[in-house]
Amino acid sequence: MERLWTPEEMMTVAAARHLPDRCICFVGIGRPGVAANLARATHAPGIVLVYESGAIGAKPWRLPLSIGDGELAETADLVVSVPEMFNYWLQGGWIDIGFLGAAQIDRRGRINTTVIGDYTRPSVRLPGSGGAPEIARSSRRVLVVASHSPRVFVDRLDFITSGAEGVSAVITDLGVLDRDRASGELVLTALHPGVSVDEVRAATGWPLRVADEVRVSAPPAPGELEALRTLVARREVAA
Amino acid sequence: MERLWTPEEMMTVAAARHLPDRCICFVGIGRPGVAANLARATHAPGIVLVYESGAIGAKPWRLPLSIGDGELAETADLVVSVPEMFNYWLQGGWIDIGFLGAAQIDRRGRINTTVIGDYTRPSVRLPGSGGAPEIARSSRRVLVVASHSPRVFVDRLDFITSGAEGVSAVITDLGVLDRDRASGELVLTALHPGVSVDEVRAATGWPLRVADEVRVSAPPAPGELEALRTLVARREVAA
Amino acid sequence: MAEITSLREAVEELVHDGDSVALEGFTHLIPFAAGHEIARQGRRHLTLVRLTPDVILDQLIGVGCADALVFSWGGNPGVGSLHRFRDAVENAWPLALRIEEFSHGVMANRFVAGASGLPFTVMRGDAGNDLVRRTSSLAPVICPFTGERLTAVAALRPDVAVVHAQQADRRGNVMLWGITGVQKEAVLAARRSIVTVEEIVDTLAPRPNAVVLPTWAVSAVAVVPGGTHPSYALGYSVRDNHFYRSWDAVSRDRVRFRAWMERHVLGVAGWDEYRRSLELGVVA
Amino acid sequence: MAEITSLREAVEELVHDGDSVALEGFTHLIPFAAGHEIARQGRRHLTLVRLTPDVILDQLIGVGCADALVFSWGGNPGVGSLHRFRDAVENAWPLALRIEEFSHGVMANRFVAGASGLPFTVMRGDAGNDLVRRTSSLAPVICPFTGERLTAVAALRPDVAVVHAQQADRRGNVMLWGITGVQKEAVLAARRSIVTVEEIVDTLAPRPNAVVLPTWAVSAVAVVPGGTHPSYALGYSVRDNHFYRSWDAVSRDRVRFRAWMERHVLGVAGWDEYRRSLELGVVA
Repeated sequence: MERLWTPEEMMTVAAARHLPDRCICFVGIGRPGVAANLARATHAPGIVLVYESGAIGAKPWRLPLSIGDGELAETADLVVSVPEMFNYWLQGGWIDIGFLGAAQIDRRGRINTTVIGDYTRPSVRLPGSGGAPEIARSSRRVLVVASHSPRVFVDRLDFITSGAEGVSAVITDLGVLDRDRASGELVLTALHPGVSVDEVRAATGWPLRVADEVRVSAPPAPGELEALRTLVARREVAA
Repeated sequence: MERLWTPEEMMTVAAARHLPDRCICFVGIGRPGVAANLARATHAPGIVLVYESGAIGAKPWRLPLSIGDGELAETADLVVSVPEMFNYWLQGGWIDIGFLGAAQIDRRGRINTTVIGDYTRPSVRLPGSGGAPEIARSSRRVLVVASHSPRVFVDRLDFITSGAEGVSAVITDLGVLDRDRASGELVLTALHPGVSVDEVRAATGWPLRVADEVRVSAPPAPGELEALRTLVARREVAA
Repeated sequence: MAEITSLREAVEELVHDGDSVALEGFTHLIPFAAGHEIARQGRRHLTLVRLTPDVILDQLIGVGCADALVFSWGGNPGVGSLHRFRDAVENAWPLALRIEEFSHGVMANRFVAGASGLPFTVMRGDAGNDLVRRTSSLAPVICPFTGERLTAVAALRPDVAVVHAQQADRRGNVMLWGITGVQKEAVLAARRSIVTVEEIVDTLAPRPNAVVLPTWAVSAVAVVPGGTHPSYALGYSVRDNHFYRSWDAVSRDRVRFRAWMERHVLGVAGWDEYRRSLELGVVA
Repeated sequence: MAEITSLREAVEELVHDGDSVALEGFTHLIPFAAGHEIARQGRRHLTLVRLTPDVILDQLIGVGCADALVFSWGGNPGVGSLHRFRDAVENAWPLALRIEEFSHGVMANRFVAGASGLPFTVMRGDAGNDLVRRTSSLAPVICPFTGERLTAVAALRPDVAVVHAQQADRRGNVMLWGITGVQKEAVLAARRSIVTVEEIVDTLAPRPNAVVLPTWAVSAVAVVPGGTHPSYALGYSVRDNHFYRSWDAVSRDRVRFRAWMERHVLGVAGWDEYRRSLELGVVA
């Protein structure tokens, strides 16, 4: 059967579904912004999107290219300074879900967005931590959205940008990993339609544990796909 | 010769003269507000009045009864929160002159505005410190305006509300005491017209040191008196 | 999400005997109506928290709501003493009042630490000060970079914060403006919060110097127009300086104070009746 | 009192070789014109400070102005890498670049400590994080009240802060609004400051979400309309996302980057000529 959606779209839709309506969601830079705005456009019209630039309750019509686009401030319930954002709203404990991307992630759900290779002589210098360590530390739940490949899902991080408690769940283009409370390890709990456990194992840089019961994600509903494509098209047009 | 002004008026005028034009002046509660606004109405039109309620650069037309009157905010260059006022503007080191009142003051220029008598069983419970400890600590110079009497100028404070570096000068209804850098002691350096050294000594609760040369304050100029009385009258009318 | 409710229900539900209750508003926007409702409902053993106790805490202390007071400046601004506060401290009338007092900067930073989810924050301290000997909420801390000795101030996390704002929208988002004091910090530091507002509007039009509290950061919103009297709400009312001046005589005498409170606060049904009782001209 | 002057004179007078220079503006209001002027005047051995280096520091690093960078997120927002930053870190081209990096919250609080006249401030820390091992500006600190282990972050006090604002008045009071980032903290923490503005107005009309910097807290104000391009100034311009996208290709190649900088920045007389040079259509 021919699919009418891409794995990237499936990933974004699955990530969006993880965001309950009315939750307070701190939206990290990159992919999380697409999924969070898709949630707001579909099942979660009451979601509160919080951007590290200071916008709280932002309701952008188009996907912002940067997390500091003017539309975020103009549509927000309030705009605060960066120190206030990190001290009062994030560290103060108001965030339900911290939503992040990652360049590397390990089996304990720790994240690297700093360097590939040695820190002092990196083969690839990545952007660095941004707000991720604080988002990961202070949100009640932490979700990560990332493409599934052995380059990303590594046995050993080159650098721990954000460690400590780690993430609750990782949504990829192949399925969903949830962090097992007892072992603290990421475990495969859902496959996207048409993906096999072996495929996921092959794309994971450590011996991946698989849950006793693995769900299969519902494919993107027509409404979800349409909303996602509208969002993406608006970004392209506006740019 | 009959005087056309009261000792209280002389005190306020002398205090106002201590405020240079364009200085950044943190205005404590009570008497300092009258003198600071008199300075602004006379020789110091460019003085920047800072009130602990958050008003920076306030330009009230009438004397405010409280330091949080609406007119202070409405005429200010900026209004900030109380934490920002104390952290960024005061502790951050922007204040040239901190201007305070006092219930008791000792020879070292320390202040009590907390209790008369024992702390746990006070004979008089005073309002307490307010912002005075921070104003005294963080301003480049600290001025106090207070009525001269042995009840106020005491040998031993009942409570040290604001200690540490102490005040630079005290302007009273009898004259001016300046803090001697070497000894750290308040020394009589000026007498208001018609006041004798003995009068000041009698009104001071410790053996007062007198400077080698004691100036005599110029009496209030007609312009100063008129400006002061206009300010006070406006407060009465507005109340 | 804030519940939009009556002030009576908000106080019934959210303020309990024994709570620590911060009523904030720096001269401006003092939540008098909520204070009266707490008195009317007869709350006891409260720890009252407020930088400047003002007449509102004079009233609550005088009727015996409070066991303790955490504050930094307890006067009647521009007038003089708070006589009920003094009577409680000097003579334990009507009850002994434990006090814990600080400077304004310390109180503000105690709220900042609470709002920031921290157990403490740091300030420059004042070694030669007697205040530090009267509290366990200040302690020395050494800068690990410079070796300087600074002062650690313990976080304040009241059970309830009570503030007054000019407006809320229908979802319970709150906006206040003008002199905004430490209200944001008090609400964010507290476990629960009550906001009385002048009015509910369809949309909170952005305004200069406004503090917005999102509905999910507030427990309850109650509409009480003029609910700050004798304080004021910028854009809605002016400070009743005459009331503050006349409070001096009313509060100086225990019997007169009790009678005043009975007539205007304890014996009325609510805020509207308080305002009407004052119009009959009985303050001074 | 801020001096109202030309950008050239402000940079000549206030930015010296070897200075630490914070150029702030969180996506919004990035002071590109001032950055170009610093490059054009050939400043060397700077320690550049900025939460999000963005294209502006990519340019300054790429022409060799900087020995060191203090930052928290070094990417081209929404596009990808900053190639000049990467080339400096990965290959020491054109110069070796010492880096000191933090998270956004730490950087923000380092400015807060500086603005507050403190040597450090306190945050909740992250024990399992490699960042802490790469800096001497983070250290553990124990809460004297609870015994909790927290993180002390050292104050940042740059020699110069450079920001862009929408307006100044004739006395040099400055107002900016929209996303205000950490500009207030950066200016108050710095020893000197330069503010470029879109325009000078007679009166700064109060506005929602505005930050006002009084004239006595600013060293110099220079009028540079559009001086944030390709960033934006709310109410005056929109973000040039096309520029940010095309910067990827321009900056990827050393030769092309140098040529671009010569033509549009180093070889022009000032900001007006930069804008005109871009209109000739040479970005991508």
